[in-house]
Amino acid sequence: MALLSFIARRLLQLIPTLAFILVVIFVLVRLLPGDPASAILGDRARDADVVRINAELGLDQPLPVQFLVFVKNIATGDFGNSIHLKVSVASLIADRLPVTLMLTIMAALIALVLSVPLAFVAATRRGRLADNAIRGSFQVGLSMPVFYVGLILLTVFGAQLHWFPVGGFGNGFFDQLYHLFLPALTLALSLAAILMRNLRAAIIGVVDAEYVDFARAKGLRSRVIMTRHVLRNALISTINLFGLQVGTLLGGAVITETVFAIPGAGRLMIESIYGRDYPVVQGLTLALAVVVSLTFLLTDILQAWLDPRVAQ
Amino acid sequence: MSPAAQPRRRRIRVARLPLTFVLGGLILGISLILAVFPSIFAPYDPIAMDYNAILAPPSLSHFFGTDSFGRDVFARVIHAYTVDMQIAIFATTGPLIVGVIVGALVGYAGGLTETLFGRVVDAVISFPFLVLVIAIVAVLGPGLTNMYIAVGVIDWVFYGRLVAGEVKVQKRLDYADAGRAMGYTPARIIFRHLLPNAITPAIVYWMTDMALAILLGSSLGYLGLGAQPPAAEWGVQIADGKNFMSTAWWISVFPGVAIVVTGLGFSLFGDGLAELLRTKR
Amino acid sequence: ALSVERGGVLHYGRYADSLFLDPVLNDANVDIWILSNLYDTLILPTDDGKGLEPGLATEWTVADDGLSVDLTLRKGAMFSDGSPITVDDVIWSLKRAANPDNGIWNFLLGSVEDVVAKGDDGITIKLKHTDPAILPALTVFNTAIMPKKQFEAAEGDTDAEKAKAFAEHPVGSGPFVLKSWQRGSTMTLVKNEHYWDKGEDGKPLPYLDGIEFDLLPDDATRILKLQSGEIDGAELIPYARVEELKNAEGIDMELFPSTRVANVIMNVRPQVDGKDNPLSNEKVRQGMNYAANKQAIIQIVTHGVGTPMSSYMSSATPLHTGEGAVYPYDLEKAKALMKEAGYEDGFSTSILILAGSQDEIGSATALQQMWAQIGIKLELQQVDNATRTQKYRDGEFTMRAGAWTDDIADPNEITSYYVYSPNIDAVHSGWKSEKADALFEASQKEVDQKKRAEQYAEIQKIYNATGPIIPLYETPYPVALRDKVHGFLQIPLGNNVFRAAWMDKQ
Amino acid sequence: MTLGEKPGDVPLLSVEEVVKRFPMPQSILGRIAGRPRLAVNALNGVNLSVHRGETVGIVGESGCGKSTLARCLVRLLDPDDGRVRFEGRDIGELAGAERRAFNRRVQMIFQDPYSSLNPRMTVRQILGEALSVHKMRPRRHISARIAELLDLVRLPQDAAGRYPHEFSGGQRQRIGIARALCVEPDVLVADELVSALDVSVQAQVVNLLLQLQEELSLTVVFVAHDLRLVRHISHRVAVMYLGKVIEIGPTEALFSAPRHPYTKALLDAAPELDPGRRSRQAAARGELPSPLDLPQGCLFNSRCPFSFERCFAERPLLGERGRGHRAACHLSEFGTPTFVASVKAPA
Amino acid sequence: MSAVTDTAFEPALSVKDLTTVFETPGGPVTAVDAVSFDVMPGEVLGLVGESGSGKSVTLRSLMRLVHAPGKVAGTVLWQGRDLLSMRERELRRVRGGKIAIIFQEPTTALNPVLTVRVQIEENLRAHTSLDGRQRRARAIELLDLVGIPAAERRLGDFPHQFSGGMKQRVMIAIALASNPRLLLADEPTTALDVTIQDQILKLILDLRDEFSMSVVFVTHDLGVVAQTCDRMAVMYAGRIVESGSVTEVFSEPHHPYTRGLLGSVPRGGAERTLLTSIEGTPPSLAAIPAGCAFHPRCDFAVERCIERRPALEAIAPGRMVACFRQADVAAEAAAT
Ligand SMILES: Nc1ncnc2c1ncn2[C@@H]1O[C@H](COP(=O)(O)OP(=O)(O)OP(=O)(O)O)[C@@H](O)[C@H]1O
Ligand SMILES: Nc1ncnc2c1ncn2[C@@H]1O[C@H](COP(=O)(O)OP(=O)(O)OP(=O)(O)O)[C@@H](O)[C@H]1O
Ligand SMILES: [Mg+2]
Ligand SMILES: [Mg+2]
Repeated sequence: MALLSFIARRLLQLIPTLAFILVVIFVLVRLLPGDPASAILGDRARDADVVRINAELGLDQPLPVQFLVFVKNIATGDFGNSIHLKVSVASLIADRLPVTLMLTIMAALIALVLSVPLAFVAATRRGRLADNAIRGSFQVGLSMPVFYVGLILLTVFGAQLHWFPVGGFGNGFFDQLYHLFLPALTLALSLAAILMRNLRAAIIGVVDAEYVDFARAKGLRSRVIMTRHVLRNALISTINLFGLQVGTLLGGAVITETVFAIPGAGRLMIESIYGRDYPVVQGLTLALAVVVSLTFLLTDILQAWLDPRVAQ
Repeated sequence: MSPAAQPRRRRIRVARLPLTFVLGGLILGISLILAVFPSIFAPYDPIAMDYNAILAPPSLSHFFGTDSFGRDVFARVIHAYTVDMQIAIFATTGPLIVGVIVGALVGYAGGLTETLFGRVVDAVISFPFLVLVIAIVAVLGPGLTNMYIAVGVIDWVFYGRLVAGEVKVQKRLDYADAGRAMGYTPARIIFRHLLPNAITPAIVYWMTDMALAILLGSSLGYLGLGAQPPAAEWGVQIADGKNFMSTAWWISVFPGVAIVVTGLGFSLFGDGLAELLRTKR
Repeated sequence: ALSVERGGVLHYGRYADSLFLDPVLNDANVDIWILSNLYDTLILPTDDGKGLEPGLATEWTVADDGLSVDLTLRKGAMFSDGSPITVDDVIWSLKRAANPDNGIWNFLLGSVEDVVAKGDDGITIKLKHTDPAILPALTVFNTAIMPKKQFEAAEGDTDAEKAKAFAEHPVGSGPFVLKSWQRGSTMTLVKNEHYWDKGEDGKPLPYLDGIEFDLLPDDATRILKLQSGEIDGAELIPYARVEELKNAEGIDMELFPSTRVANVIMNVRPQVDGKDNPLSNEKVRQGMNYAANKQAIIQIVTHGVGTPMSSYMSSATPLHTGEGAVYPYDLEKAKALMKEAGYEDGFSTSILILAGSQDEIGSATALQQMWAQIGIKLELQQVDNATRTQKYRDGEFTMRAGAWTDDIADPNEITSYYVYSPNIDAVHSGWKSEKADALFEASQKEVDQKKRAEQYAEIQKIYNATGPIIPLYETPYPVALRDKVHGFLQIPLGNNVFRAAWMDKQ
Repeated sequence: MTLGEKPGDVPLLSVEEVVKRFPMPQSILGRIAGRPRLAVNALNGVNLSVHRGETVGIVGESGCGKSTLARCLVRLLDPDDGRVRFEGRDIGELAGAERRAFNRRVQMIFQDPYSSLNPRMTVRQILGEALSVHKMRPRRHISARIAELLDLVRLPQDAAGRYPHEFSGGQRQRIGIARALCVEPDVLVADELVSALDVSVQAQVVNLLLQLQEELSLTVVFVAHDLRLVRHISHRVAVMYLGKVIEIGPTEALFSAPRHPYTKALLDAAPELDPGRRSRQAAARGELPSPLDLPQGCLFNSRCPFSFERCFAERPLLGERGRGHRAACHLSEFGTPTFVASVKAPA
Repeated sequence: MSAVTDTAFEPALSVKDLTTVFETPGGPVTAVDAVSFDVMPGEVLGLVGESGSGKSVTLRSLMRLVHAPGKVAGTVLWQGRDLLSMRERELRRVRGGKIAIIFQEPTTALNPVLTVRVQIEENLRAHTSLDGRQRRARAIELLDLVGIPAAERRLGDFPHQFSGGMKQRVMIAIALASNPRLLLADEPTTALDVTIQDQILKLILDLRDEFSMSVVFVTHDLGVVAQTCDRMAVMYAGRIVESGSVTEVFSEPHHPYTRGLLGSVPRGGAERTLLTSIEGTPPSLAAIPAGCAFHPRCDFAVERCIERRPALEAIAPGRMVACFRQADVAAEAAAT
């Protein structure tokens, strides 16, 4: 019950957030120098062509009018058509967003799989060789530019060892998972490092907690103590951080998708910004914001579930 | 009355400093020296091209080899310290200051202000970070200054959030009430009493943030939105070397090492600082 | 010699996806360079890009007065859906292409007054005036023949809407047919069973069962994928990697001749941003040209792949004249010219380059060094394409990097943009030569090839001496193929021709 | 030396029907649904007066509103209803210089020696700040005054340059006292001043407080839950339960003959120092009811072994039960109730 | 001890020379220094002393619950076996099964994210062979036993849904789950109100009687000791300085520290007079004064006290003191 009203409250909070984003992105895209017509026509554009195309797109209207039209369309679920690709933004999002979601979900999972056990090892061997080795290598992962890591992974595991395809996006779910592994790993490294750091600190904080001593005093096995008592409590703050990092992760997909030639929303976003494809930028931003917000909500629920005090 | 039995800790002795702090400080100190006086350490002009020594492998005359323009990679890595340390500092200091001030005020005021701030934070972090930075840089035009602005527009909320939360905690402690009971003004209580106790997480995050800024700088460099050529910047250098990974690895590997080492420096220093600044009660 | 083998799907790595597969309404190289695989034109360009070959028309004659062209259509030619290509389709297609409201390519057919049927297997194109480029224009993608009925049956009310729907499932008469297209990822073409041409073995072309275009935007990834054998060809290999791939086992590094030129365009208006503009001084421009060591730039930027330009147009463009670099490197001369112009101490200026473009960054960086010798401080400004376009359209730039590729086997296209000021102010530079303008106008109607060549020689002389550009280099199209691939061609106009491509069977 | 509540004698500090509620955070949904907003009823009509020079002790269980009352006294909290008067003036109406003067004259000392001092300021900074903000001394005399203050609270002189974490708990409480004293106040409100300290150190601080009160003729409001301690230092004692004073009176009278069953239960529950006097019967049953939802009638009725019908219907008033001794209990309204007999004699 | 085994005289727990040292950056800290004591079956032993005197560390050391930089030495005999050298697996059986511990702060000692039921049942799972239904029944029984109303309904609640006193009861219920023979109670009532403290103390005593457990009761409140314990040991700076039956120690303290402690507590009758406090502050364990650790605060201190550390010696059966001047102290105490 408490959880339900908590979720309802968070959903209500989403509305002003999305409204704010809507306004910001609308203004932002219109502040971009240049217009769709010059972006499309480039060098060869003649003035008449530019004027004609901008009028076709309704960009000769005053800004407030454009905004109203935009809001009205959004309200009716119409995101408009892509200026460059000449297809509806909704279908583009439906095409591209799932790919990015798949990539980021996979990256998130990889990051968790990497960081949770290793944070555990590091925290329990605090100050010893294993700890330093783990922290050191994660630090390297955190410090390397994504495109560089991506290329190295592609060269080694793709071109040389042939374990994974060199970029691209396969056909069929499992083939796609297979294609996405390296990019997801690339994307996961920095998140894994951040999570590892946080979780390690959290575990160190929790291991000394009195309730852990109390659990020990009950004569429980250390595996039970570590999972039920230590990990669960340590994960609470880490999950919060994880939620906060989703936006960064989606952002990171921009470069990963370029390097690995994945037809995702990140690359589409960049191409659309460069192409001044206003409807796509607007629609996609909104979609991404919804995704991020829902992830926040999800991590909040997870946190509330892990920590019954939160929902109160 | 006998004086406190605890040993006094007036002067900070180096031996007492956390090892991470010393190591991190050492790395950052050297980085800063390189950043301020690159020419002393760099044997060549970082932008001078030698058409006769294009893509030369590392040797005694070019420690780290040369790039596709015949520029000395060592000199460029050294000179990049200037740019990258500048990125680290300039991209994050503004957000730090703004975020800390706003966060402190919001945390102290609470109530509606806090709710509003919460919505702004939600909205800002709901944008995919890099995408928003790219969009803003595209609006303002590429270059470091605009990158700082773009980062700043977003980044301050992270500091604000941290500080607001911490101030809220501190505000409930008795010493804050002691100040209010004394009749001190809110400004004095916020900035003189609460903030010094609330700022540590922000400072520690700042260290991480500086490392992340360098990384972001390199990502933007890859997209051509960061440091402008011919300036040497590690990310740009790595991007330059991308086409030569198999034929001239040295172009990208050495700046890569520099990024990792500097990142390590920030991270260690941050950990050490956290330990050092931990409030003793 | 090798005998061709049939079958197989060729995987080809592209740097960017196509946008819109309509021959008339498209606007980017990513479309036009592959359109000829889907849509056939009446006349085909020869492999060197300069001559003409029969396409859907088997014969053509230009009337003696030069005011009309008769073409005979190929018998039995069919669209990919098996329907016959009729005179109606041809007339409708050409008129659509010539309609000034359609797209940005209609100027190539600016001289067309009308297209009418001539019997049931021929057409006559009536011209407003003589047009020496009318035949080459019929090789260009926008004059491709489309099935009128199918187009009009497509969903939508306006031509633009119909085009949108049609382009999703295009029907043409090129050697291949679009089978599926996952935007941003892959585009799959299959063999057109109804293609008219025959191969070496006497059976219908194409040899391949199909082509798969894989979108690989990152250069390094594209090459890695080729090296790992996952694709059979990769376009736009960075010049830096050409040498490496030439030596790589199993890979054919092809450098197809092209009409591509790279240059720097200067704003020559007397004032820019309210300040006096040194670039308006011819001598300054010449000095800067002499101070630019093109050979070095070719080394640095193209890694020796490029060649110096001997005119503003590519040496592969018909009617090109000139030999050796336009301005051979001569620092002394440059200094003297600068002194003469009153800029002995140089000045500060800037150049717009495309963000992330290694070539432009390379050229600009090198120029920055070179011009420092004559006291010019050059600031590099990276911007994205739309911003750059906006800036130079508004005249808010001093210099910018530029590049050009012909779409038609005639010098008129590049000249109309670069030289002929009434069009777009000579690539927005503000440069103007009345004499060159007059020569161009005359050449557009001059049917005497020799006279026309003279006119062009004169235009090039004027432009090269006083024009607003620093010609940098010409480069071929670097395409890397697995060595089992044969018969693939990229013609100087950029078209990727897969018609006669074939692959060894393992 | 009990100071009675003589009529006509204007108290230095007086609390009149003070009510304080802390609203619970409410969800947007709840607000839309128009659900009533829950609130912690921390103070429910408290009356109390403090006379010049006396020490009034306030006792009660955790959560009964002692600290909230203390905070209302120094205007760290503003009451929702009722008034706090200082020298007859409603302190809620003070502003500007008057308010600053009030802040100076009524000082508070806090419970937690660990959180009540700013960990990033030295003792000199802590004291110096108060001195200079209130312009107690010209700048050049501040050091000398700090030295005096350290002497006053029996701290070594070199303490000035040190940070709070370098002191023991007892020393920290002295710093807190010095901070309160440096502005030369009339009233000290001490909230659980020694609760966090060890017994041996507790005694030192209590002694110091007693001495200072004599020397500086301070008025003290001493809030604590330790009955022995409150009894030791107060002239008068007020017992609070669920945000109300349920009994108040001169220390002797209240401890020897409590007129409220709750006071009695408190006294019984406090462990005796005499190992010989053990009982195996718990003194009070149950726990404090939730302050979110106050009981009808007498607030103590749910735990009172003597409660009868009236206790559930009518909330007893704080009525006179002897000289300056008042209690809010229906039972003790007429004569001495039976439970008083079982009160332990003082040890 | 003679070979005759009389269980009544056999201590349930026998601690010998328990020493716990923490290696800190500032040097070794001896938190517990050669502490020895016995706990008889069914007896409540009080362990008193000021904050930081090593009471908690002593208890934790018994159960091997001391954290990383801490090293424990000595012997802790439980039914003839040394807990300190026992294998981890065997120790697990003793912990929570035979010996249970409860802490001062129920808020920090109960895991905030697990329901009370889980926290009780995990003990049962570890030490009994009850099945799921039986465990649940036992959990309800335990909550009933410690006086939590509507036990069945509250089983699924989380710790934060209980008040402080209730949490303490829950902790006691957990400790009692497997019928331990010895209960180690580390200030279980310090955080509670007097009325609740009263209830809890009585609960522990009742349970002691019912299950004839032994109890080690750590506290710094002498009143609590007087009300609940049979014997007591006074700790100062990590050592036991005096022990004996509660009545004897209260009526006739032999150590100046014990005496000071008793004097610091206000007793009725002498209101608003100065208390007889012990001056100074307890020493930091990293810098324990040489000789008798108490000498800087001691009114009786003489030369000897500064030079040597007095040993804990028996002065009467069951009565031990570590003071050179214990006789003078006792005499003066009797005089006042
Ligand atoms: N700022 C606040 N917000 C909400 N509730 C509060 C606040 N301050 C106090 N309360 C509540 O008011 C009631 C009275 O609290 P108060 O601190 O005055 O009690 P107390 O008698 O001082 O208790 P303790 O002995 O534990 O200090 C408690 O239920 C408490 O939870
Ligand atoms: N992990 C540790 N590292 C260093 N010293 C420690 C550690 N744990 C405890 N100590 C020291 O051991 C001493 C004894 O602590 P302990 O908790 O046993 O005191 P206590 O008698 O229980 O006090 P309290 O009444 O405050 O609970 C303390 O002075 C403390 O500083
Ligand atoms: Mg309180
Ligand atoms: Mg303890």
